[in-house]
Amino acid sequence: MSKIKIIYAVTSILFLLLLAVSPLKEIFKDWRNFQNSFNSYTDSFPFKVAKVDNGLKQIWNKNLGIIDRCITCHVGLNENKLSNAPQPFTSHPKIYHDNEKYGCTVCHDGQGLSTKYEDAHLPTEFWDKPLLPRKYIESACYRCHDDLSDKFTPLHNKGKELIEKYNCVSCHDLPGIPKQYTPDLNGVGTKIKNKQWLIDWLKNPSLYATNARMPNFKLSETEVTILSDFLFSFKERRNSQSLYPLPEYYNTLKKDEDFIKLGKVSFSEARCISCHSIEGKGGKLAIDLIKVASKASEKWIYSCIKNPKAIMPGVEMTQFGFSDKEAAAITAYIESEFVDWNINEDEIQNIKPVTGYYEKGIEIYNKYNCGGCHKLDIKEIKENKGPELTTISNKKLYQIEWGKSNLKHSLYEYLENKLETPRAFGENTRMPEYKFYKEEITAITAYLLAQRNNEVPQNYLVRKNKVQPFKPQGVIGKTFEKYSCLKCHSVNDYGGKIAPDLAKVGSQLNRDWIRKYFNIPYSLRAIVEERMPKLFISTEEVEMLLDYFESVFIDDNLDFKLNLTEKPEELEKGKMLFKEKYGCQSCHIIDGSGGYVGPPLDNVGERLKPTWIYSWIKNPQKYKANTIDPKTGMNEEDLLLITSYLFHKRSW
Amino acid sequence: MKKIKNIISIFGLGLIFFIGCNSKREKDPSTTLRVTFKAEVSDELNGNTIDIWKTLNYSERQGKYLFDKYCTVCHGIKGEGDGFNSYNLNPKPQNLQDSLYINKVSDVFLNQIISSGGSGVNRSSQMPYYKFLLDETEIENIISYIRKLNTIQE
Amino acid sequence: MHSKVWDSIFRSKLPINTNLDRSLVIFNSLTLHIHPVKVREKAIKFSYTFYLGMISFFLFIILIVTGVLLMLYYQPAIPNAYENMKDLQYVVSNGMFLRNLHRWAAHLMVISVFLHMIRVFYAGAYKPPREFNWVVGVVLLVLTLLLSYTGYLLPFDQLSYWAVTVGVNLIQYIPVIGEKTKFLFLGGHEIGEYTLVRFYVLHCVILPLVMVLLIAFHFWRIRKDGGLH
Amino acid sequence: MCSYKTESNNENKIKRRKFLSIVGNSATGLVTFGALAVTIDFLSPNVIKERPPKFKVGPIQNIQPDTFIYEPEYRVFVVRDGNGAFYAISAICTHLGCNVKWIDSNIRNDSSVAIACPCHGSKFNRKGEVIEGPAPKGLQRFRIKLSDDDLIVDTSDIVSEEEMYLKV
Repeated sequence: MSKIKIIYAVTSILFLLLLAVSPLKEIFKDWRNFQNSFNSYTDSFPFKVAKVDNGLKQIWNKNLGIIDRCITCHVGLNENKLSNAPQPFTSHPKIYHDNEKYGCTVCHDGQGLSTKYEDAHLPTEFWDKPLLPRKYIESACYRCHDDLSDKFTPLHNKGKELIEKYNCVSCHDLPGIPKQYTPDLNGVGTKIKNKQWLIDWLKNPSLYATNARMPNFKLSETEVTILSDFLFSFKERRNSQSLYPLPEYYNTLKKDEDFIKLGKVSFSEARCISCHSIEGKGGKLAIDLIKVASKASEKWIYSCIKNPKAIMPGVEMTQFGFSDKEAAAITAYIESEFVDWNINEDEIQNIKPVTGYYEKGIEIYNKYNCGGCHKLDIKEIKENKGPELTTISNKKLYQIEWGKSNLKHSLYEYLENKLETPRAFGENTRMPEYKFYKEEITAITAYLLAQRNNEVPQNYLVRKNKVQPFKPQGVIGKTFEKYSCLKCHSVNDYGGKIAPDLAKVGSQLNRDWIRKYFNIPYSLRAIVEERMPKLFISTEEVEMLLDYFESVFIDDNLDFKLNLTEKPEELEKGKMLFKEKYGCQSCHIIDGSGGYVGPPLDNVGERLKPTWIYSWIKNPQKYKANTIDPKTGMNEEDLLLITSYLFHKRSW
Repeated sequence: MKKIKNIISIFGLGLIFFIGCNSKREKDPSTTLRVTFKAEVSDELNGNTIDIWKTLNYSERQGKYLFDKYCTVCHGIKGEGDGFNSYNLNPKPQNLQDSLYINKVSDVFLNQIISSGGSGVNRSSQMPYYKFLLDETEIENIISYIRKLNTIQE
Repeated sequence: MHSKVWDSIFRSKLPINTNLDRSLVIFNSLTLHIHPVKVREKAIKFSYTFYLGMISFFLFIILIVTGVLLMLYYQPAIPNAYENMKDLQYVVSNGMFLRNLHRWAAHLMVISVFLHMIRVFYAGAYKPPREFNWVVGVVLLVLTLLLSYTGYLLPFDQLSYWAVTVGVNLIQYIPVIGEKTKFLFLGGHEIGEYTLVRFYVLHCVILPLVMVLLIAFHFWRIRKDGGLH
Repeated sequence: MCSYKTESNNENKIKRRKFLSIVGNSATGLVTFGALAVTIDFLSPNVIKERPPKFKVGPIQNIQPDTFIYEPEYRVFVVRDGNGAFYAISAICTHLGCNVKWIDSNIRNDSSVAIACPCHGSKFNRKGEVIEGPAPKGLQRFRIKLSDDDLIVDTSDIVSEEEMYLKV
């Protein structure tokens, strides 16, 4: 019997101990520690900080479905004085949203329900969304907003640009990203001069040109040989459109120095390097021309200069109004300058094609989805896209193919590594290697993390008006397309970002000045590399465009009368205001001295209409949202004086 | 004694069973895939080498954005007063990395010179004023970044 | 001690001196009358049954008590169910303790019921006249497993979701009625709000009720079939 | 448990047995009480999904003198009287909890009827004092505070008439 008593006593005490564990654990929880140390920490301050009353705290937003207990430990969140306190007591930097209203996990992710450090911040086994690193916080803005300026999300916007640039949409579905121009490969056999170039290019495009957009597909030796044989066999152009024949005198003149000089002059007059670079110097819109003569045939280069849109459908290159002779001269100039001297042509022409290269070529072409970028008009080409990225940020970790990798923590780590070493996740991954810089990877990841389904209620969404595409009809439309105006210029934000917006150009610029400018374009700002090319445009076309500008690209708000003065002493006053009071000269050149930031104003009265000068000075940001010209807030009198002063700066 | 042995053996068996059921999936410590970046080059996009996410806090980052946009044309990317436009200016723009200068001036003064321009504090009027373009918080952010300028560069 | 109230609750008079008094105590008590008045010491030896049935029953009681308490913090709705689990884990005092108690008791009950069955099998206690109680016991084992299984969905996390997906797809393979049964279980074609409510009702109402009734019957049969003699 | 053995005569053994049962019983008792305490602790929630008792009304310019605004979610009138002082009164009738209505837009006069209950006809003046009807006492008054230009009403802090004003 005594034994039973012993068992009874021992088990009941064991039970007692067991029961005591849980309340003890309750008492020694982390958050209690934090709150107590916060209270003792704030005692040491010279200023008064409200103490926290012990207990769990949470932000609850029913509409957003948010329960965030972060404020249980982050107690000093809204106490402005604590901006330099250590975590978790630091105050939140000033932002546009009230954290008591929106909670924390809306932007920061993490497990808001948790009151334990590890579970709340770090990736755990059952929580897919650990705390977003600070650098990716921008992507959270896009849960409610759909379009934010560089001021708010610079990294995300940079990522978007990169994704556009590298044409990711040819393999991955992504909304709102336009497809970039990539050459189609019909008739590539007539374009490429020698096979060795093709082989080198396929092996690693960035070896040929450092800014090549084509990634490295890491093809094997045999694959490269097969593919180059396959591509080289396409001698037929699409729609049996053949290249322009070179003029007869070309062959005799092509070594002639004067002829080459003419080509060089035309080449620099047309400002080819606004878009093309030469050994990395120049524009970034088009390919580097440094070894182009060893790559493309003379006939092809000549045709390309004469009418690029005919032989490369969809290309954004301007169709210059060169005469045949000028085009041929430029060809000769290119042939004499831009040659790869290292290439040995004799070696390669003797290699025999691999047997069965056509079928195998199609197979490789389809495997790597070459057709996503490069069109090839044979029916065997199939679309073979990669996974769509429209809602990549919603992906659960178990939905991701991790391959043999041992990273299983979070989506952003996956994306970073995928972008860096795309083939690391499994044997069958096809994604090519881009060799992004670290910052580029961060930017692209930030953009991808913003790609998600709408999870917030409708009334939380902030939607911007979409940019209306500008597509004029008829002759104007054709002219705009011929000269690819919208590659650089934009109209109401639709189009390129390099050159000024044209939407109000009729109210802004004088007709005569524009006419002159078409003839001899120059850069208004001396430091800008990408300047307007000379289009060799005909007078009729110029007049037609000018008529169009004056009737359509007009702002009625700029149509008002100004009481400009012509008295010399008042103009002198305006000059003083301009130079002394408002310091305009630190950015603008006038009378031969001044800064390079803004355009020179020496002949500004010739260039700009007075109402535009007046309105621009009044509020520059109204006419160009991201200009750094500071709004001066000057009074009406000063405004008129300065406008008068500037308006009289003209040679006629 | 036999009973106790029985109990222990049953208990032990049960324990083994449970341990078998509950063995946690093995977790590798984060020996990630990350290979070192081949091109450990300077930040081509921003033109500087600092990791802004580690060295700057929120308001300093905001300040950096504004500084890069509005101030660098004259004051230079690193704030050394060597922006491309500085060569056209006389007197030259202030070197903001000059610790003697920057430690001497107060936040209030910096705020004044940014918001009211050079003429507002009896200095060269070549420094334009930004009180109509930037709001108070933005100017504060710029100041906090300027304060950080000489510490983040080697 | 001898008040009217005492006597109305405990029918047997105190002090208990004679064997008759002792037997009356046993007879008049709901819980004790399961046992016979007199048993041989050998029949209740630990090594004879290992008290496995009793342990299972005791675990079942723990499960009911903790289960009822957990129900107070649980809503069978889709975003809420998981959040409630997290609440138990992070903000409810002793929530994790009770939840773990419930979970471990459930695991242990499955084991003890299973061991109990093995014990009965090796002792040959399923032989006539106890064959029907064996059948009841097997049904109880199945019910125990079902309770475990239905409880698995309630946290509504990834583990439970896929466990139930797999389990319900097993049902599909029953000929003729498989499809229909699956539909009834899920209350739809895939796991959703209705599935959760259905599993909740099964776990908290239907199965425990059946279990209690069968356990009572099981105990009564032990006496009738001549256990503990 | 149910078997009976003849008792041993060894007194030490009895003592030890007694001690053991005292230990066992007291531990069991503690367990029972402890379990009860744990259960009660478990049953009282630490966080509640309720709206917080305080709410922001907005900057003081939003309310002109001699006007009021009604906060439907909290059922509170925030009033600014002719002197420019703010106060907050509940819109819950003290009779049976209906929503009272502000019937007179002209609220300058302290003694006139300003608020009425549509359910049983109770009437209150603009300070919330009962003038007529079944309501047993005046409407509840809440403390109103000013922090960073924002008016904040704390519905958990019920104050007397003297304390209810916030003078700006």
